[in-house]
Amino acid sequence: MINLVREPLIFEISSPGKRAINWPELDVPETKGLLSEVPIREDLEDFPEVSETEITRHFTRLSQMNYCVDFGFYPLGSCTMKYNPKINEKVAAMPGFTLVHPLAPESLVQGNLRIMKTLEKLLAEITGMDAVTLQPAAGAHGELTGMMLIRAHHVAQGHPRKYVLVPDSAHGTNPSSAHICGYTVKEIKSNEKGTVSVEELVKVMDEEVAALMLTNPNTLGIFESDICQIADIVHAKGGFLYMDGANLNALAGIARPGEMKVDVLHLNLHKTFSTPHGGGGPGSGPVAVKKILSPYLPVPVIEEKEGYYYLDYQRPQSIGQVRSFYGQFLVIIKALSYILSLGPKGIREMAEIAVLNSNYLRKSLEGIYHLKYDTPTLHECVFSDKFQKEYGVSNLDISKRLLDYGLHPPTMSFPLVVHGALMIEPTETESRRDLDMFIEAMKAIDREAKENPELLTSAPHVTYVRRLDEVQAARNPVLRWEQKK
Amino acid sequence: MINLVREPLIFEISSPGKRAINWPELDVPETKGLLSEVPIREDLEDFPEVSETEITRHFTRLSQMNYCVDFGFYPLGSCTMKYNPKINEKVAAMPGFTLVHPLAPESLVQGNLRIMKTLEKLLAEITGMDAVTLQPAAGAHGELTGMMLIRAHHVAQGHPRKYVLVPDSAHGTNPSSAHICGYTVKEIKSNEKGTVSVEELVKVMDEEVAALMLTNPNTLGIFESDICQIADIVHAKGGFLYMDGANLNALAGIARPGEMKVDVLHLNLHKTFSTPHGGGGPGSGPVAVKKILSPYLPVPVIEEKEGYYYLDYQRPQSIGQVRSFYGQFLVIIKALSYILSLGPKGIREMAEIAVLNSNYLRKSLEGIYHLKYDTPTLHECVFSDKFQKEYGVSNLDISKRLLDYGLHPPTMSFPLVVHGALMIEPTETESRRDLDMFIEAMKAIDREAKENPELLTSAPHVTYVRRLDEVQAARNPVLRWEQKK
Amino acid sequence: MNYISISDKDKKEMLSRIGLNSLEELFTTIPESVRLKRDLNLPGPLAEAELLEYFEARAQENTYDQYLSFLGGGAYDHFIPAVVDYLSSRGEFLSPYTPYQPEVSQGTLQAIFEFQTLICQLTGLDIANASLYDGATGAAEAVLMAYRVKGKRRLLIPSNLNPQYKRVILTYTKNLDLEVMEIPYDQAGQMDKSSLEEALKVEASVVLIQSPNYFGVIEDLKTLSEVTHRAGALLAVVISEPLALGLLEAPGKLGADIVTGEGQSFGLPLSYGGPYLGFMACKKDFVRQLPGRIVGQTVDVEGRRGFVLTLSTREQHIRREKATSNICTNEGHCALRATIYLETLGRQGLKELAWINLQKAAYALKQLTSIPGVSRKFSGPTFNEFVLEFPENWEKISAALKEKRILGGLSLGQRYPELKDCALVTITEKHSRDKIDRYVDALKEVLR
Amino acid sequence: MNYISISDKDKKEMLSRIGLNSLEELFTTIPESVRLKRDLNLPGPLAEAELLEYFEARAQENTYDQYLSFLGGGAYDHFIPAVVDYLSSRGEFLSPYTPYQPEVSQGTLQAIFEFQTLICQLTGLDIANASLYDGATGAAEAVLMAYRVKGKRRLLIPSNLNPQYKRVILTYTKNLDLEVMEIPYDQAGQMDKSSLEEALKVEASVVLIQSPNYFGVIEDLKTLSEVTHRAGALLAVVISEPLALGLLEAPGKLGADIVTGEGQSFGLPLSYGGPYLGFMACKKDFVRQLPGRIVGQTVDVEGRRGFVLTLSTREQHIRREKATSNICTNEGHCALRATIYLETLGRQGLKELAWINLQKAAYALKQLTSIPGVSRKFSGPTFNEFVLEFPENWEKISAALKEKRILGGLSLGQRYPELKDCALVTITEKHSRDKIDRYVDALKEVLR
Ligand SMILES: Cc1ncc(COP(=O)(O)O)c(C=O)c1O
Ligand SMILES: Cc1ncc(COP(=O)(O)O)c(C=O)c1O
Repeated sequence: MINLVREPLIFEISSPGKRAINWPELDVPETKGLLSEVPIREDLEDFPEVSETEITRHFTRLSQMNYCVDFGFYPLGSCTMKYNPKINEKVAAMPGFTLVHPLAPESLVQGNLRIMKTLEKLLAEITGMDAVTLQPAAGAHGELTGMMLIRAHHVAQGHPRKYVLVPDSAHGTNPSSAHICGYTVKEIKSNEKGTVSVEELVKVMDEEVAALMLTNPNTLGIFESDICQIADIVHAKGGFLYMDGANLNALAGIARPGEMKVDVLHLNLHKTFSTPHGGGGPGSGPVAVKKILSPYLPVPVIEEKEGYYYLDYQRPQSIGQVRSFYGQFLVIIKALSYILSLGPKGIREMAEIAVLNSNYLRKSLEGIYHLKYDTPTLHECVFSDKFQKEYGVSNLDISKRLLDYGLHPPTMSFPLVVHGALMIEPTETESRRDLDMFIEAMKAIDREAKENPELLTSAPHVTYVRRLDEVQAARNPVLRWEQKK
Repeated sequence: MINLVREPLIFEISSPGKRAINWPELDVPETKGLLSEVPIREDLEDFPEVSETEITRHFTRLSQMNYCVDFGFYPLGSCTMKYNPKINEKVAAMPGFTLVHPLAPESLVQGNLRIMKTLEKLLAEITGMDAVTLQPAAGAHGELTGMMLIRAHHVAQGHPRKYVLVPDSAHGTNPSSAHICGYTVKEIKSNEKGTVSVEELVKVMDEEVAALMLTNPNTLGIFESDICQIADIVHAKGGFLYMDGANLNALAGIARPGEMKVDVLHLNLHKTFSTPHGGGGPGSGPVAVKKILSPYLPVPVIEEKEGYYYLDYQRPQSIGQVRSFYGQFLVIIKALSYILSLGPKGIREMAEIAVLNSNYLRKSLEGIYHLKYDTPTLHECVFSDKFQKEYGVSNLDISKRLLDYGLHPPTMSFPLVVHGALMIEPTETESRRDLDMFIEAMKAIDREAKENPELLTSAPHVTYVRRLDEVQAARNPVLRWEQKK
Repeated sequence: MNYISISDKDKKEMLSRIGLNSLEELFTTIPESVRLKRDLNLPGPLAEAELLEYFEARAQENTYDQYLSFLGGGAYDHFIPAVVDYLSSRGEFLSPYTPYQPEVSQGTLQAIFEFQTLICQLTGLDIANASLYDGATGAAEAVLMAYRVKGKRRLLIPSNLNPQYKRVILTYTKNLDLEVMEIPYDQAGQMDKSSLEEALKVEASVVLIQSPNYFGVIEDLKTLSEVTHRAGALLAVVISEPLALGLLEAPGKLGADIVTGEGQSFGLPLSYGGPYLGFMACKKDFVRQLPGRIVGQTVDVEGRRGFVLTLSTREQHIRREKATSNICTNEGHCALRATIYLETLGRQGLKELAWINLQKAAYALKQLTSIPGVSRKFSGPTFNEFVLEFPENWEKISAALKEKRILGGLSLGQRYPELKDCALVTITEKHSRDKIDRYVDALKEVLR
Repeated sequence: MNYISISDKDKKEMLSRIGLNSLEELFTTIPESVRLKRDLNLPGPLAEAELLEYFEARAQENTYDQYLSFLGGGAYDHFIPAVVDYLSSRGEFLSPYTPYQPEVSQGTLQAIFEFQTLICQLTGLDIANASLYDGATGAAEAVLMAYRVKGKRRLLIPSNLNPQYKRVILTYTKNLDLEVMEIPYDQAGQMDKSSLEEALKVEASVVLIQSPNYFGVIEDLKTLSEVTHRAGALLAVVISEPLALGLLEAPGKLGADIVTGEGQSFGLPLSYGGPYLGFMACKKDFVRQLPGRIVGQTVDVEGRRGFVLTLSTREQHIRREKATSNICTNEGHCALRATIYLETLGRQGLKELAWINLQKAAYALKQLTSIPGVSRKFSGPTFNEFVLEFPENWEKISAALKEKRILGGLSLGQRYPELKDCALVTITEKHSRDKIDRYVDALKEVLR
């Protein structure tokens, strides 16, 4: 329906005197003269005034302008855009969870604490690690927390060290998190297989290096087969191996980071464990550690004694708190629900089918789109626009054209090691029919690139808006609505 | 999004072995040999097999193909397509209501009984009638129930009578309901003002006429100003005045059928009282009666004694039961919630604004579209395509063209007294902006009719499907999917 | 909440465009004498927070949820997958009208087309309508339809028919000069065949059978169909627990001409009796007599598949008093819920669920009848409900069980005086073994 | 529920297309040595019905709902209109990723653009970002941002800052060679001005103020702003109860350069602490230093308005370690909820709600302090929470109230030993007069 109608901003619909909410009459005597010494707002001028009817229509229409997993295939690489089961939303919305104040006495929130402790334990088992904190609010926040744990250990050893190694294929949050933790980032180049070069690592690893941040499988979808050796090299110099666990969907039930000698990793519940991404969050980025780092975990730590759960703030070596309270509680519920619904066999199947789907796509598009690395891949694969570039068509054009086919494009912004990347992650929830539709669309677009490149460079054609001018947006920023005077 | 993708039938997505639900393991010992003497289904062949992912996508996509009140203006005449408040959905979904078995002992369902009794009382007050039954499942069902009450009374008097009078402008359910109640329908012609002709009524009214079924305001939106006189004429011959209350939105808080000497009427909760129509139901069609007809009300009747509510089946004169149990309980909750949220002033305002909006539309389109009757109207008005017919354009074409403007068309199928009708009912929940958008579209379409009639006769152009072949559908009925052999 | 989108300023400007000075003047066609001169005597307005409180208080007054319930008899407490509520509550499904404009209603129309297909698959018949009000009105519509087809004033219904359905049939037929005759049940709890044969010696339009019937007993449809058809009547089957169709042979395959029933089991909460979902299917030949809306497949001007309401010359908005039924608004959204439910369960899930119900009921039956004095009343095969006979009047036992917060079953004594010591006990997948055992233990205590 | 859409047949065919024989072979790049040779030791699988039971059991273990609670201090129990849950739970809002493809993400983008506008309107500043994790990380990001602007290693924070926020600031700054100094509060419960002036004699990047502060007291922002700006530092204001902005002058108008805070009050349930919503606004000049995503307006090739993520050269996916923050996934859906909530309340509703909170808290304060021995601790003006002083250690009183199923307020003694006889009491619109009176009565009994 939506293509037909241009939806204004709510402020443009607003008119004085309309309202969407009524409050009960004040049931206490009014006190006069309150706030008389305080500067008071004259008015909430230009704040919207609309009816509930208008609110509902506005957001119903806005919603219909969004592509989403509930609508279709969403192969955004590295984002693990799997289906979000509805039962998880239902349990997370139970008033017994949503109405609880975070500072309620522990004795009144045993259910919540048990949920969190249970998820910690299950994540520890899935990752093969010793302890878990659920506090971080998203993946990058988990990275920062993880790096802080590493730093805290080094500090405890007398010296925080200076550098953190990050492969050139890493997600941008890795260097950024290391930086915010006070480290200088040293990039290490990928080798011709698309993985970390052990030789190079040996060269740069020394006692000023606090850690190596490794993504595994890496952002090319390739498993870092030398990981144990890599860990040994890092450990030999007293460094830590940090693993970006955003790609755990490829490994869960198959292999455990703990057994790969990883010291600390974060998980993205909003990826691997199917909590909805919400158009940009909330996420949840638990951090799992080996024993050596557990004294530094953020407070409070959830403890259990004879079936009674409590929050332990008495952790003298703790890095402190990285956010208010205990974590993204409702997201935690959804992730736990997901894991329980799958069980051990289901978790393994999730990884198997994710990898199967990805390899099926890869096989089907090989030769048509360029694959820089022919190393086998797991849950995702990264093509490039090299073949299509000959016709003046970029990964951006291919992506925009996919929109005309009613499909969501792959990731383009990274990994930086592949120029013109098309990073495709189908996930296990996709059907063969959806995979085939995507394959057919990609093939058709390749043909179009040859026959009618203009069709691609001017795409999309049938979306609510056509290609948007991002340069103008940045050059001449309009970041809020303002009343025309 | 939806325009881009053709959504198959679920059966076409199905493939063997997929599933969207798991059941817990059987927790009792299995009994062998059950049903051994009974013919057992070999298989649920061709029943769908899909995952929850596929279910969600299928219905998300299907939903987006629907125009709806949550999306926009829906001026379908006689249908009172007002906004459906979300709080009503929330209260109706409370487990304390949804999980209750209808045959639960009365003592355990006092809340439910109180809700029903309360709504009965409020509807009696709004209509000015003496008693109400909530049992009927929709408007037509209410009509049938009402006619049965009338018949029961006549039977009790010794003679059921033979005829029921129905004006030619009435909704089709009126004659049909009278017929199913065993009556022969006599149509009475509208006069030049669009109302029932008192003279004609006098002519046909006699002691074989059981009742007159009158819609007020009638389906032209015109108030039957002679209603008291009409009632007197009918009553004088021992007949009853039945009022189709589907248009109560024009009267609530303004005037009461009870005071118009109406003997029995039905209400459409799914119209006047804002319960969502659900794409075709459930509705709810309570019937309100004067004392004379209350002995015949369907059983059970909800009674109250000293704050205790109970179901009374001991009503020897009752017509019996017209459906299972007590009515559309969840719909009843929503209607009660709506009435309570409005209060007396709000109910009146609802009628006032509904009539204001309708008159604003009428005034704005007068002269551009033909108005057969210039009698003042209340909550709706009926234009026709007479002017546009000159250019070969019908009400159907105008309606289909409105779809291209992202708007829902008016009612066309009745009243039969206006050829090429465009029956417009805006309701009170619409904003001036929405009314103006509709007015502008109607004006633009009138211009298009003159300048480019083909644009209309071939409309719609931008919907998910274009004009559908209804003749083929009826001539060559395909009423279910079947596996291609 | 506040739903009015017209501000005071709008009001003034709009009135002035119309040429009026006040809202009052909009109503001048209503005679003074009938105009209300006072405010309605209604409570409210309640703010949204107050509404919530009001309904929470009412829900609290319902104490049913504190009882372990074994009630069924036409309304069944089945598990509803979250996806059913989630998807069906989308505004695009809740807030449109009947799909009169097919080009912008393909969602509703395609869903109903799928619903019709599912009903055909379950019933084993050719065509199905888009829904009726409920099982009881479905039964009434079925016998009226058979009458339209056959023209005989005699309609045979079973005495083991759900009493609600029977009452509604009587209400509907009373004014139409029809004769409704009841066929008794036998020791198996099934329709008594010799009585039926006897009754059919006089021509009738239809024999209505409920299966599983009100006693939970599965009828011998094949034999009844032969008897019925031999006498030239139609066989109409009504079903109040259609979950049984996950296991039982489709009635259409056993000879039914019309199958109707209550779809509440398919994803509709109990909701104290409504809204529920009537469904109806029949043989192709009777399509012109089928009541209610029907969705059909067609093509648009570009040849693309689409769906429309069709065969509407059966309906009142075209045919007025000559319509097959007066039904207009039906139970569209309930049919949508049933569609999502059935497609979610799918081929495996529905079969499994039916099997689980069967097994649990068998377990409960065994455990309960192992209590001295408690026995199975009827010998016929059952699905998920059954009639038990107790050593004394059920009302007394029922009251004692209620003291223990158990609702042990439905009384039959009022409608069937011969069954005053009996109760109808219903088991679904929601009854864990533990719950069944609690019932057994409580009953033992009560009977001690 | 079951989410896998690949059947066994699909599996086989797909493997064969890939040229493999088994799923195992897909994982050959993983060295044998690290492959898991056993099943994970996890519970489950649980069927959907079992999951529901599991979480219902956990919810039952929470007994918080049996208590009348006056807890606040950074998390507030406000009424959430039904429309907020209804609309925000639509799949189109829940299930997309960050809007990297603007042409098919206009819904999310436009909603965030509206969110940014609302935050600017509330804070009185020029620009706002698309959200941060929560109020505490917002406070940390604010002081780091000020440091990027000003370059002075000294950061001044108030001792009446929410303790959670303080802890997070310390965690974030610890590794960055920054000096965080605490400014004490005065008798009014406000930041002590002379201490601030004294502290500002050494150059600092920022003075952070919480208002209303952790004691519920509204700070004198105007004066603090003058003091701060005179010393060349930036004024950053953090707010944990932004509902107060419905009544209080916008901090931006009183001199704040940066305003950040916790948006939980705006339509997010308490949810035991998360997900919540950090927001941040600042003056236009600092836009390049603002952390987090920003949505901007632009046009498409046909000149139609549209929205995109913009100014991303501040962000890690472009700038990697040189980004203004490492934040990537933020709290988009929470921001959407806040947007729906604020637009539903609108100009009147928000003002009224703030006024109701103010009035109810004033009533509670008056009633509670009318009890002998109970007094108001600080003289500064408050909004909807305040600190009370009791005749003995609060922990004792608190425990006695808990016996009566009342959670009377938050202890302050641990963080502020001088306030061990004090508690922070919070009132919202959800506290009916009756509930407040119940607290008063209970307290009277306890103190008797
Ligand atoms: C590989 C990788 N690491 C880290 C992140 C950061 O996670 P988040 O966006 O939850 O902060 C992402 C996601 O964007 C990612 O793909
Ligand atoms: C005037 C009038 N009467 C009766 C009805 C029948 O109501 P329902 O569709 O609820 O059966 C309608 C609605 O279609 C109507 O508009």
